Amino acid sequence: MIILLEDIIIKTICRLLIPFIQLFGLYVIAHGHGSPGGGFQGGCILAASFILILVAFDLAEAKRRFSEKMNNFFNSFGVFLYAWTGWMCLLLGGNYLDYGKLSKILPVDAVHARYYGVFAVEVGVGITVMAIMISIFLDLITGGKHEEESE
Amino acid sequence: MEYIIAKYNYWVYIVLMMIGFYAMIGKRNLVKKLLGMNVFQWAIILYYVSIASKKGGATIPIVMGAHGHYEPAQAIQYLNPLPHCLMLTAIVVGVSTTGVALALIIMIHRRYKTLEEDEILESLEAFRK
Amino acid sequence: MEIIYSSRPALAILVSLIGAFLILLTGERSRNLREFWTVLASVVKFSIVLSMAPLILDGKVIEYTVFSISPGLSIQFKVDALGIIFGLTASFLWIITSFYSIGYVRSLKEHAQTRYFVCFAIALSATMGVAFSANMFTTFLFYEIITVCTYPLVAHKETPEAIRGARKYLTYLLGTSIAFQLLAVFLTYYVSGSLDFKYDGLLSGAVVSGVSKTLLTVMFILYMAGITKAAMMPLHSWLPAAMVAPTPVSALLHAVAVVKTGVFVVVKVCLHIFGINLLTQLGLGTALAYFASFTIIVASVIALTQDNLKLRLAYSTISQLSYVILGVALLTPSAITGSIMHITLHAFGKITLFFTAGAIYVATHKTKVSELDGIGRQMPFTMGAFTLGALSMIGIPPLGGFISKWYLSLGAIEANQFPIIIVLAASTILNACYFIPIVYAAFFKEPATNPDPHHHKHENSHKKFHEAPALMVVPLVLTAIGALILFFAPTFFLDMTRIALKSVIGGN
Amino acid sequence: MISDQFPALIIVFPLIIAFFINIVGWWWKRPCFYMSMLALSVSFISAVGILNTVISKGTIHYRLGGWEPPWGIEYVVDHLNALILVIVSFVGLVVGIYSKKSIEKEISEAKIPQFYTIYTLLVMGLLGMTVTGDAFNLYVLLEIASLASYALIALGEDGAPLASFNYVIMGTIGACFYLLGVGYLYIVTGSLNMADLSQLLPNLYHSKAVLVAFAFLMVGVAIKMAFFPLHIWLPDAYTHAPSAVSAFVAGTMTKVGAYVMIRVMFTIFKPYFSTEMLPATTILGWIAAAAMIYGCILAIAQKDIKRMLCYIIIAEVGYIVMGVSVGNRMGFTGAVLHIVNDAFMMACLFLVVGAVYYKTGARTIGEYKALFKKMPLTSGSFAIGALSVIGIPPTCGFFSKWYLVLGAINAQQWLFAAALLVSSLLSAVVFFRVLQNIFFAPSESAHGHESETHVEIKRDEAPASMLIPIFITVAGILLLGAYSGQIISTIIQFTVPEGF
Repeated sequence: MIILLEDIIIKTICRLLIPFIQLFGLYVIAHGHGSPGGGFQGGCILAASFILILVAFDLAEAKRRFSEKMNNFFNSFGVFLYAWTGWMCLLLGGNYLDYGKLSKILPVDAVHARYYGVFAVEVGVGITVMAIMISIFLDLITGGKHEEESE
Repeated sequence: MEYIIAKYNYWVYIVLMMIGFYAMIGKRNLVKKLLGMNVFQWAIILYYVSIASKKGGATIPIVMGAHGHYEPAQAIQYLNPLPHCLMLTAIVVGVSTTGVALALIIMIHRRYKTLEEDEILESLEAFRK
Repeated sequence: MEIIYSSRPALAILVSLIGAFLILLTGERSRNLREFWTVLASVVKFSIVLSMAPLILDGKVIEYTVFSISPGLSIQFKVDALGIIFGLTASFLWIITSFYSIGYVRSLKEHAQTRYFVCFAIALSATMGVAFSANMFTTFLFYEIITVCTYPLVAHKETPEAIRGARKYLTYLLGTSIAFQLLAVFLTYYVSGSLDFKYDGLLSGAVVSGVSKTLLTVMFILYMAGITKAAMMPLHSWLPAAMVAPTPVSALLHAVAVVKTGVFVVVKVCLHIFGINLLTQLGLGTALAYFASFTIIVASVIALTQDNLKLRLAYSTISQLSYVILGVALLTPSAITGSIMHITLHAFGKITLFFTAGAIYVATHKTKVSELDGIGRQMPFTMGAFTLGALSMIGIPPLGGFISKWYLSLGAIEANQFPIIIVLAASTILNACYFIPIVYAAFFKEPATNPDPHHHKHENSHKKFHEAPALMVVPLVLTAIGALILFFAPTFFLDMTRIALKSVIGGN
Repeated sequence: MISDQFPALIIVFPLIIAFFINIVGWWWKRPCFYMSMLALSVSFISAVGILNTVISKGTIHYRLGGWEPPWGIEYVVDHLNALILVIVSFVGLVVGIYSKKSIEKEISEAKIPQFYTIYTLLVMGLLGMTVTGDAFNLYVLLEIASLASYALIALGEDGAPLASFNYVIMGTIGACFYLLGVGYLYIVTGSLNMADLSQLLPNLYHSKAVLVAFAFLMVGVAIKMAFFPLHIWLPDAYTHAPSAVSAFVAGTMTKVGAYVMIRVMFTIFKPYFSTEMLPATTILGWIAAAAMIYGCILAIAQKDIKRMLCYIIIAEVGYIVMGVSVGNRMGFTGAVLHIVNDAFMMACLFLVVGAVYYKTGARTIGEYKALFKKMPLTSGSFAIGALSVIGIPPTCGFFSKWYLVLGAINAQQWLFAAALLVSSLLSAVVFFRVLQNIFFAPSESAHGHESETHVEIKRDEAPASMLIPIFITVAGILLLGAYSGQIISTIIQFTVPEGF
């Protein structure tokens, strides 16, 4: 059972903190290929911000901000983004995930194309990790019942 | 003794692994089994990470300097990044496994109202009869 | 030896498979059409087999490879004299049995007739497959198919007793063939790298090329233990157990197709896998001969004690099958002639006997020997045929059985095996002991006025003349006459046997 | 050329579609099945294309992202995995078609999109395990496949979650052991690429770390492939899974496990390490012999048909391992052929059992009485599958046994040959018990047909979408038997490792 903490301090602090956590998450994702970090870590941080909302407020509020369907869409969409980046390389005549080939459609040379390719993949990973973490958390706290309720 | 201390990372991981293994085999409570499984997995992850380490203040491999002028790091200065990358994947796998296992535990609890394996088996037997 | 490549052997096998398919399609919707397919398939099959006979008589061999699975492992047919003798016998008797079966199942209103006819047709296909196979692999394949598709026939009645019998049948046949025969086949392949039947024996060069004699002996024992269809003691008890089957099944399958497949494979293994020379060298022939002799005598003695007519016939079959094995085991030309002839001659005699047993059951519902008093007056044709069949079994001229016994005795003399001659004589006497009393009782004893209330609904069985339906009586009379004809005109079969023999012994 | 991309396509396409199914399924449930089948068809076509290329041009190397092998992940497809790719994707497709009706009945409608998502992922994971040439990548794909199978098995009836949980525990131990083994190999060589490893390892064969690595790898794989005595998770898990799931996992998962074992023993390590330096193959051979007998004996003891088949799988895994362990050409050929054959045999039997369950709800041998009258086609298919498991000639099971026994005889391992034959006999006992019930219902009255009043049993066959997959597997059993010679001469003989 979720214990609802009706505490103004916690709510306010969370409200203040969450944008920064999310920004940090995005930063980690965006710089994952040049420094420590990346999609996994960034995704986890983003998910943590959402979980914080859930802990500080309640399930209904959390769902209002980020609906179950949306979450489900994102968890597939991230993988889709990843796979599709690889797929583009394949369509452009390279091997799967051969980002260098992306230079054919991007206005940059092969080295930078690789850079952006990795970035796209990291974004995909980040989205998926976030969505999956959230959905694991949601499933566990509700015992998997929330989907059935929402229908 | 020297031998043990020199390879202490191995000992740690083996001890952890055995603790996990014991919990998985010996405990009858499903959640305890799951915890054992986690300890087991993390022991291996620890082991992987430990083999990547180096003496002498080596650090994470970062392309030195800001954007614009690259100064490649020397091999001696950084840790082997590959095991870390591998473990990143292994952690994800571990999390997913834990997630699936927890979901299963919830299902089991919903159906049998208990998480003790013996009691579940009993009620299964009773159901068959 | 001239080799002709022709698909006729494959066609002969295919014909009854197609027949089985058509029977299945027709099903219970139109019984007449279904039975028509059975008869048609059997006639066509016989004509195909017959059409090959002249070629074989000219000393040619027909070969056909269906496909090869790997080198030395192929489904291949080779029709030679030995195969055609068996093939002709089985396919000819199938025609007769088809008519008989129709009469039998219709008068007893059997259930699951479609399954019955389908399995029958498949069994015959597989029998042809064994007869015409060119290597041990093909033989084994069809051997197993026979086992599997006759299993429903044995269990046909679906009573607990029938199921038990069928289970025993399957356990013995399938179990031994997987455990022993298959192992022997593997070893053969391991030793020689091939499984093709060769006239001088596939393994004839094995000893020279350094294969240990122990291994060869073990292989031979495995083969003999594995080919349980030949019903050699002590692995014979499936045959009496299988007598729960409907009589036509017992008749064709357990007088012709199944058991004859067994002895046929034994003959093939002895002559074409091991070869006469090797068997002589290893001294296995004599050992097998004594084993067979033991079976002959013991089975005959057991037959004496059986009151159930079909069981008595079954034990008689066990003993007669060992004649064939005995002949081959003696390894002399005359003995082999006798044994090959006996495959055909015994088939005619024994099928007649089984047919009569079925006819008696259909007409009077009697199954016991002790109930047959005076039945000869009631069913003169049936019992007449029975007499002919019994005399043929005993080996009294002018009936076919005499010829094979004659050659067997000659062979025993050639081989200087005096004890074997005594065995043959003793078994003849025993045969007489268990058949003649039936004939005597049937014709000369007064029918017991049966107060048993169980029989009151068969009151008509006390009528003066009450034969089984014509569809049953005609076939059994035909086979009896066949046994008679074979004595007077054995030329065709003798010629065939000589060709078969020449190919085996001709070399030396 | 798109054909050059087949090794990537075979995995990536189902991967993308799987998540697409998940998105679409949220709003619209009907097309999920068709999308899944589309993905699996593309995989199957790619697999056939790969096999074709491999046969004509030899081994394919595919570098993901264009990185050079020791650093990047490389997909290597030779004759062995090309064959297994075709089998896995084919069985996946066939069972997928079958699953439409059976799943609709067995799980709640809301879960159907998720089912197809996970099913597609499962097939993709198994294909990935087969296609990859990288030891760590194999671990990841192994876990993808395993996670998918945990989830699918848990969808089953009562008892499934617990069975699945135990499978999670056992499966994780197996995967972790595999991971540890890879870790040790990485320490001593610094490489994860299988081809690279096999180049680097021979100089290190006497290192204890390598021995430990080998042991961990073998134990890990043995758990995943349910090799006796590490099989305990299998009977529970496969028995309680939904019919379609058990048909697919029974047909392919243990087989892919066996494939991984072959890779570990003969690609990562050189054959002489596995066969001569260590007594590994001898030990494996003995355990395999025990597995064959044990599996069949326990199968005899079962009343539940699905459970009975599960024990048969354990015996079949024993066959494969034995073929590998005798260490000669014949035995290895038999093992690979048996991987192929067994995939079809097991799929066929489980599909039949599922169809019967769908129509009648029958699960135990006793309930199969007189099934033939009700479902003649299904029963006939069961008979053919059973005959193939026993090893009766025209079916494919005979031919793999043929090579296995010859392999054992060639290696002078008479006891292995004997164990094989005994296990065939025992499986004959197992199946004829069922067949007898299917074809003849022993009537209670002793008088048999005369006094019997037949209770007319109506013919009531399974729907066509279930029957056709069953027929396809039956046809597969017969055709694999007929063409086993061609399969061996064009494909399997090239899979035999050098030195055999």
